[in-house]
Amino acid sequence: MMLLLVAVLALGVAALLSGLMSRHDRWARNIVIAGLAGAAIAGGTLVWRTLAGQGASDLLWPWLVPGAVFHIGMDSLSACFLLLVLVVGCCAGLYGEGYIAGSHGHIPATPARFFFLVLVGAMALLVAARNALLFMIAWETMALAAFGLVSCEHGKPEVRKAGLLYLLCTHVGSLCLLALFALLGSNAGSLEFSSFAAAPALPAAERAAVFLLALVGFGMKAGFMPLHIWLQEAHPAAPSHASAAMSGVMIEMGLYGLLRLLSLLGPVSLEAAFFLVALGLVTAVFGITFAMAQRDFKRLLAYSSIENIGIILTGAGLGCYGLAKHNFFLALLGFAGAILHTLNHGLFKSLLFLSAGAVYQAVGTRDIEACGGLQKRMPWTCGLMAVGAAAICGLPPLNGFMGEWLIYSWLLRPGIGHGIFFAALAAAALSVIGAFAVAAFSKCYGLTCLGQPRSEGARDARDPFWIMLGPMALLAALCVAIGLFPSLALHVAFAAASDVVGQARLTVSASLEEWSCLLEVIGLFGAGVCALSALLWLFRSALLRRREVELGPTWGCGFTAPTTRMQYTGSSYSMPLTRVFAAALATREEVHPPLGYWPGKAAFESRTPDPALERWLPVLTTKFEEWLSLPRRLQHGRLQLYLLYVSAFLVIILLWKL
Amino acid sequence: MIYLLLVGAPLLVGLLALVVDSDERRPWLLPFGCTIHASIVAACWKTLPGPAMNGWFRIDDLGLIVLSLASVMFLVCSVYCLEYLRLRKERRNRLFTACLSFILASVSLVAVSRHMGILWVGMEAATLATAPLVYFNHNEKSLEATWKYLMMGSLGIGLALLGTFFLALAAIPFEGRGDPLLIDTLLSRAGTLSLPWLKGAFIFLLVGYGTKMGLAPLHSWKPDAYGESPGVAGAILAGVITACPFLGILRAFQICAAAGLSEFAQGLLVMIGLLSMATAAVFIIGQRDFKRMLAYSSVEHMGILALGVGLGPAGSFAALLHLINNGLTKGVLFLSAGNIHRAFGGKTMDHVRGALRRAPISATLFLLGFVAITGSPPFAPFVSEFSILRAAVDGHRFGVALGFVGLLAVIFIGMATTVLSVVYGIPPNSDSELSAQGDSPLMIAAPMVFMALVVFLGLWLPGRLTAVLSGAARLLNGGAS
Amino acid sequence: METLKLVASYLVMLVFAPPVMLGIITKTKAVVAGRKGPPVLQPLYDTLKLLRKGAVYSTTTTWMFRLGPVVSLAAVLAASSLVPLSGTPLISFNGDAILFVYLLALGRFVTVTAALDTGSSFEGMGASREVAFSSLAEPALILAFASLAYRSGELSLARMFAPHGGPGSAASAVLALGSLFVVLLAENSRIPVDDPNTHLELTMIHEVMVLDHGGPDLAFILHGAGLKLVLMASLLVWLVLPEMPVAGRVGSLVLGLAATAVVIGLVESSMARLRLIRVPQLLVAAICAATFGLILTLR
Amino acid sequence: MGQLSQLLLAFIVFLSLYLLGSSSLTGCIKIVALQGMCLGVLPLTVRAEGFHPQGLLLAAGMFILKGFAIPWVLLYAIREVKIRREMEPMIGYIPSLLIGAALIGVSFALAERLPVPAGLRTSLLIPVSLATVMMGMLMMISRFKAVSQVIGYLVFENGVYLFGLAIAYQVPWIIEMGVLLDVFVAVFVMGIIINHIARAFDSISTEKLTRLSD
Repeated sequence: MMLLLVAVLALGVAALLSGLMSRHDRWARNIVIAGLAGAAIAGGTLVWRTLAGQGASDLLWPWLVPGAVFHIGMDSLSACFLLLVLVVGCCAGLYGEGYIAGSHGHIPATPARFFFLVLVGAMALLVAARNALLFMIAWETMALAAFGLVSCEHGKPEVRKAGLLYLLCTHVGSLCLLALFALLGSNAGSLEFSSFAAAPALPAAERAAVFLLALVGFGMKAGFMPLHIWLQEAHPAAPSHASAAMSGVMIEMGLYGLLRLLSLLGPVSLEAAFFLVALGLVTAVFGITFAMAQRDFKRLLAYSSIENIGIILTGAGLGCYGLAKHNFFLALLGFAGAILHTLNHGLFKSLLFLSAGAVYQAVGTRDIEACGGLQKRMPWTCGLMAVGAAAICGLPPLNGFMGEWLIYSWLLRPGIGHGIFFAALAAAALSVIGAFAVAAFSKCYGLTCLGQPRSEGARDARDPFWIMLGPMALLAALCVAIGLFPSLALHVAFAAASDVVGQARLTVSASLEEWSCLLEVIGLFGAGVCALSALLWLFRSALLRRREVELGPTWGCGFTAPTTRMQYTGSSYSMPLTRVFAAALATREEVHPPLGYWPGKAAFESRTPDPALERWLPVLTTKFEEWLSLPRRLQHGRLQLYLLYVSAFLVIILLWKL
Repeated sequence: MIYLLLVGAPLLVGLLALVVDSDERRPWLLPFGCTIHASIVAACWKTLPGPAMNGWFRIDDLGLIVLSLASVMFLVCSVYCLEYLRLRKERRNRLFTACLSFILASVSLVAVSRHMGILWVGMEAATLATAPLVYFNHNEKSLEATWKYLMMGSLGIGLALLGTFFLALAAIPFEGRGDPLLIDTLLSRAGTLSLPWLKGAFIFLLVGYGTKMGLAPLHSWKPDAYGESPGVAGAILAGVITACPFLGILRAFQICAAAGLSEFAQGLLVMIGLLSMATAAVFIIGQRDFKRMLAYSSVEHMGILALGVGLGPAGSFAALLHLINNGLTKGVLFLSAGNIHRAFGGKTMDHVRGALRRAPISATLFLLGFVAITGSPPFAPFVSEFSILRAAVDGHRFGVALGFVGLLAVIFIGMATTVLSVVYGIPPNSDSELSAQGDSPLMIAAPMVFMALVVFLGLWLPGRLTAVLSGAARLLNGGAS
Repeated sequence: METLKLVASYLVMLVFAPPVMLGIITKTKAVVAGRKGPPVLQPLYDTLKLLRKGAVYSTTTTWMFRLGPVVSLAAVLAASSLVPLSGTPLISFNGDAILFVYLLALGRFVTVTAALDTGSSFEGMGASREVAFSSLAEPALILAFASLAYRSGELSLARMFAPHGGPGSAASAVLALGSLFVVLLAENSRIPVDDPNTHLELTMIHEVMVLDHGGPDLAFILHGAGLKLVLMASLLVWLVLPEMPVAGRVGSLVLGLAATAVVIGLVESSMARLRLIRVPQLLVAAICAATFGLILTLR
Repeated sequence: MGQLSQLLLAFIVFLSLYLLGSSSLTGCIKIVALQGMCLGVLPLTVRAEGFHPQGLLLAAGMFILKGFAIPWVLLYAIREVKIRREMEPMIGYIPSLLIGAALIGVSFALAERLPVPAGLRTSLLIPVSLATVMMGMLMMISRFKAVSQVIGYLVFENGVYLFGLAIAYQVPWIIEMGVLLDVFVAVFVMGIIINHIARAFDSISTEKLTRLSD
């Protein structure tokens, strides 16, 4: 358990030192790298030991804060998430050094480094916390560090807006969590997680309250629709390595919280489980639909995070269904799917954000319509982005498919989903989500990296240095590795899921064997696809060796003077689908069609605002403002009336109470 | 003897300040006097002195808390004053310096007195001594603020006096035998008090001292006074001078609890507490003047204090802890706000943007203080506010808990909007000739010390302090002193 | 020995079934139109000719463009191993249906990106239509699979697409069949969704995506497309066709495929291409049919 | 001597009513001085056991401070103000008189609710003091001129002091003196502030003092 403390301390000390060393950039960089490395080693050992079954005993120190005990522990669930934190944290941190250097002072180095390390450290502590107060402290530190990262470039108004929005959302969430823990604590008599588990069951009303509070508190962080409003604003605003960490790990912490709570409080009701599944699907469909419609590729990625969170939540909901039915096998499968997808999402989403960041830095814009032709100019970045895009679409030879396949099997495999109607519908929804993901990410990758450059910036873009490429490559390698040899990841996921379900390892292992076999078969399939492609590639090159291979312009279908501006744009690419969902998307379009016989300049501008943020929320806020304007008149500056308030209040109380 | 020192030492320093005739050297009296005072208080912590002057003076746990808070706040603020008064050469600082010392003296008097009459006298003295601080800037606005402060303060203090007399009348039944305003007498004979008069007394004391404390709807003077006085005065007002009337209310509550009226008193306190939070929320939303915003935040936290005491033993403990936390955090906020105010020469969002660029450290402290005061871990106010929430939930007062959390959320939204737009962004007219003024060493050292204390108390509550706090909480809820 | 025979027959099917099936379709259309039409093996000849040709690559393109045809063919080949092409599939496990769907998706992804790699606005247009329509076709496919899986009690193509008896299953099977047939038309860009041998780029979907491909690449793509058609068609066949005593499993499959080809030909010659706006409606109709079939299954 | 105290109390109420009705500032100051003197005499008449030295001392201090010192401060404060009349108060004179009358009724009603403390020769003390307190508040609320507000505060204070008489024999006289001193200092400070207001706005009307608001 000391190992965890070492890891956290390494990060914290590195954070402080890098803050003090702000004058000497190279020192600060080395400190950051050293801190990350130390944390990786210590934490990695701990994770390894825990997953190997030789878990360390809890660390329990008295703490002179009312209700608090410094109590940290490690089980497979924690270890699983700690693994994610460390991998993504270290990759993003390393990349960040290159990114900060490459931003030429746009990104203030000191806060970016400091807050990033604090963020990682807080998350590492969070997953180990076994006391509500400690949990909350870690949680809030994480949230505030993320806020610091989001508002790094606070010179830009949109960044300020995003930072404010994020801060408000996260604080409202934290308040819900405080209420939640107060409720549980009053029932259990202490703020220890163990005592929550031991406490007598709450009355129905309070149970419902706990469920709602947890859903809002954790959901605000995870970004369940419609609590996602901060997400698509904050992720583009933050520096890319930060958004990678936030989107790859931090929002998953919301799910960790839910799972932890489940492991403590036991099964939820059947209705609640159905609700969770429905919420997950709605979130996912919403997220991917809006992802398709975006022009800013970091916004697109943010929306796709919402989608993936939705998928994970669906898995968790299925697990809850199993718990509610007291069918541990079902529960195990659902949670395992959710956790496996969480791991995968952490990997490929951070990979995508990192490559997107590299593109942003090279091209100088996040607008898909202004990119293009980058694959010739920055081949490494674009190649890695292609891997990420394929993975996030859940395409077989890569890791994205595994978690989704588990969830599909839950839903469709007879004897598991019990042929429940909602299961089949959910499967259909999942398939829609998958297909839309292909649409969205063929757009994100294809139109950003392929074709011809649409802007000056894109024309002379270059690949970044190894310090940025290395972490991306590592993440991509992990994606492929899990895709080809999934059984190890599956074991981790099952171990974690067994902690959620509360089943002993033995009962797990029986079902685990079958599933790991199946997944290995799928992994072999992926390998087979790769092998076949290799063969065909050789065959093709063998054929072409003896023939002449010429180069020429792309065939313009008879049009003689094509320009790069005439390429198909992102908006037009996603148009056939966005048209279908026009009512839901409510894309704002500004059209100046060419008029007259000799048309002058024509223009087309489209933007898809977030409905929750820009359509539903304002309704509430304006109402609220109207309310407030009335009592505000009371502070009008007339002393006489102030005195009148005092005496009137006095008289009222006298008449009322005396 | 020690009481004489506690009250007399600052008093003498103040008189000395009136005599000394050099604006450069005079301010140095402040840290001097405060150090003496602090050392005496430290001695009190070592051994709690017994009663003196036929029981009129004695320090119990409640008094000790207020006394120590005042001592610490004054010690740090006096260091700040050195630099501040050096920068404000154009003003004579005779009255300012003297009044600060007088305030310390009268606050100590309030803290150590066991006699409601003496307590009142000290309170009135503190009120009057504060007026020159508010009027320090000598412009029309500060004049208006001072006038309002004086009138409302006097009305409140007068009502408090009426309440005190009511208390004495409630004690008529044990005619002749002992001083009817001596707290110990009242407590020991609480059973025989005549309840109607006692109720009346509590109501008058609550409204009277509540006006001084700034509970809604009695708070109207607060934004003006806090907004127009210099930052250091704001810190003293919000941190120390609110604590005295709160002590007065606590004394009254103590007697009510002993007489078996705790239900009645708690009901009133919870009501007025929630009302204050709601009022603060209304005015904090969309507040463009960050010093007025701090004033309303102070209203909010006075409400939280009242609410906490209204929630029984656990709540009282949390409230007393919050008294300390709020004082220290307000110290950070007002001092850093004062620096920002001076760095920009304005205190509304129209003039002040991007403080992080012009006065980086002060702005950072301001931001941190905001995060702390709104109850985010790992800062001290989080602990106390969470404990109050727990107290509410433990007592199954779910409505109260809901209101508490909801209002906290609304207030956070309001404050965040203002604070962030002050701290972040790009300064309006980027001529940084002022920026030198923004962060001068002593003037950021003081709020830094407060910040350190806030973080420390948030992560580690010393055992002795916990003991004192719980002792005070026991006193409040009918325990023997 | 058994496995050897199995693999051999598989290879035969993989190589010959696609061109033959395409040939039969064109032949049928020609006959209905009263023409003689090209020989049935013409597609095979084309493929072989293409394999012997050189290639012209656009200067815009990158390795993605060259990778596209290869991987898409590989994906379809891999998927084919799950389908009982020669009576029994090479590989079959519980849940391979999902794998099948996603392998097709992989093929689509690489084809689309390869098309985008050329930077030609026409191919971009085709790509966008492809992803749009297939993302409406996929739920129909999954729903149909779902009802079949529940009916057969296992989520593997081999079991799902074996003739079943049982009450209510006939109706649901018919509905599943209908939706699958629509999906087949859409996925393989046949009329009424797309017209494989139109020559107006603005209206094409699949063909326009491969405008720039030539030589072996084009051969791969064409063969892959044909194989995809064969796979889905054979699924349909196994769904409806009882095993024929005389022909054995393989024979009956071959006959069934021929029949399907004829049917497709008839459909193509009997109706015209839909307007692109109308296509989603057709697919949504397919989804509804599949859902209804599912309800019937679960009843 | 009960009769005398009754008379004095009645006179005090009458004076406060008169204050509510009068407009001339200097007049008001003189009236309030008179009220202060009455207060000074009153303790000698109210208590059963009559004189004792500290009582005399208090009375003397009372008489001097409230009767001469405080009025002098106020007059000093407004010496350089031209307009010496409260032109149009927020609540007119007639209405404020009526309200005053109503307040007297209310205070008697309130006093009914409270048990009369033993040892008082007259039961009039408490209702009268309450009434005076309320009328003082009313005056603070209803007047615009800063000075009239201070006068209102003084009336209010007098009411509170009256109340204090009810327990004067129990509260140590030092504290009484402290209270008295505090009140004096308060008025002194107010006087200074009024003086500043008069210089800053060259009028002592508080209507200009409404700039700070939300």
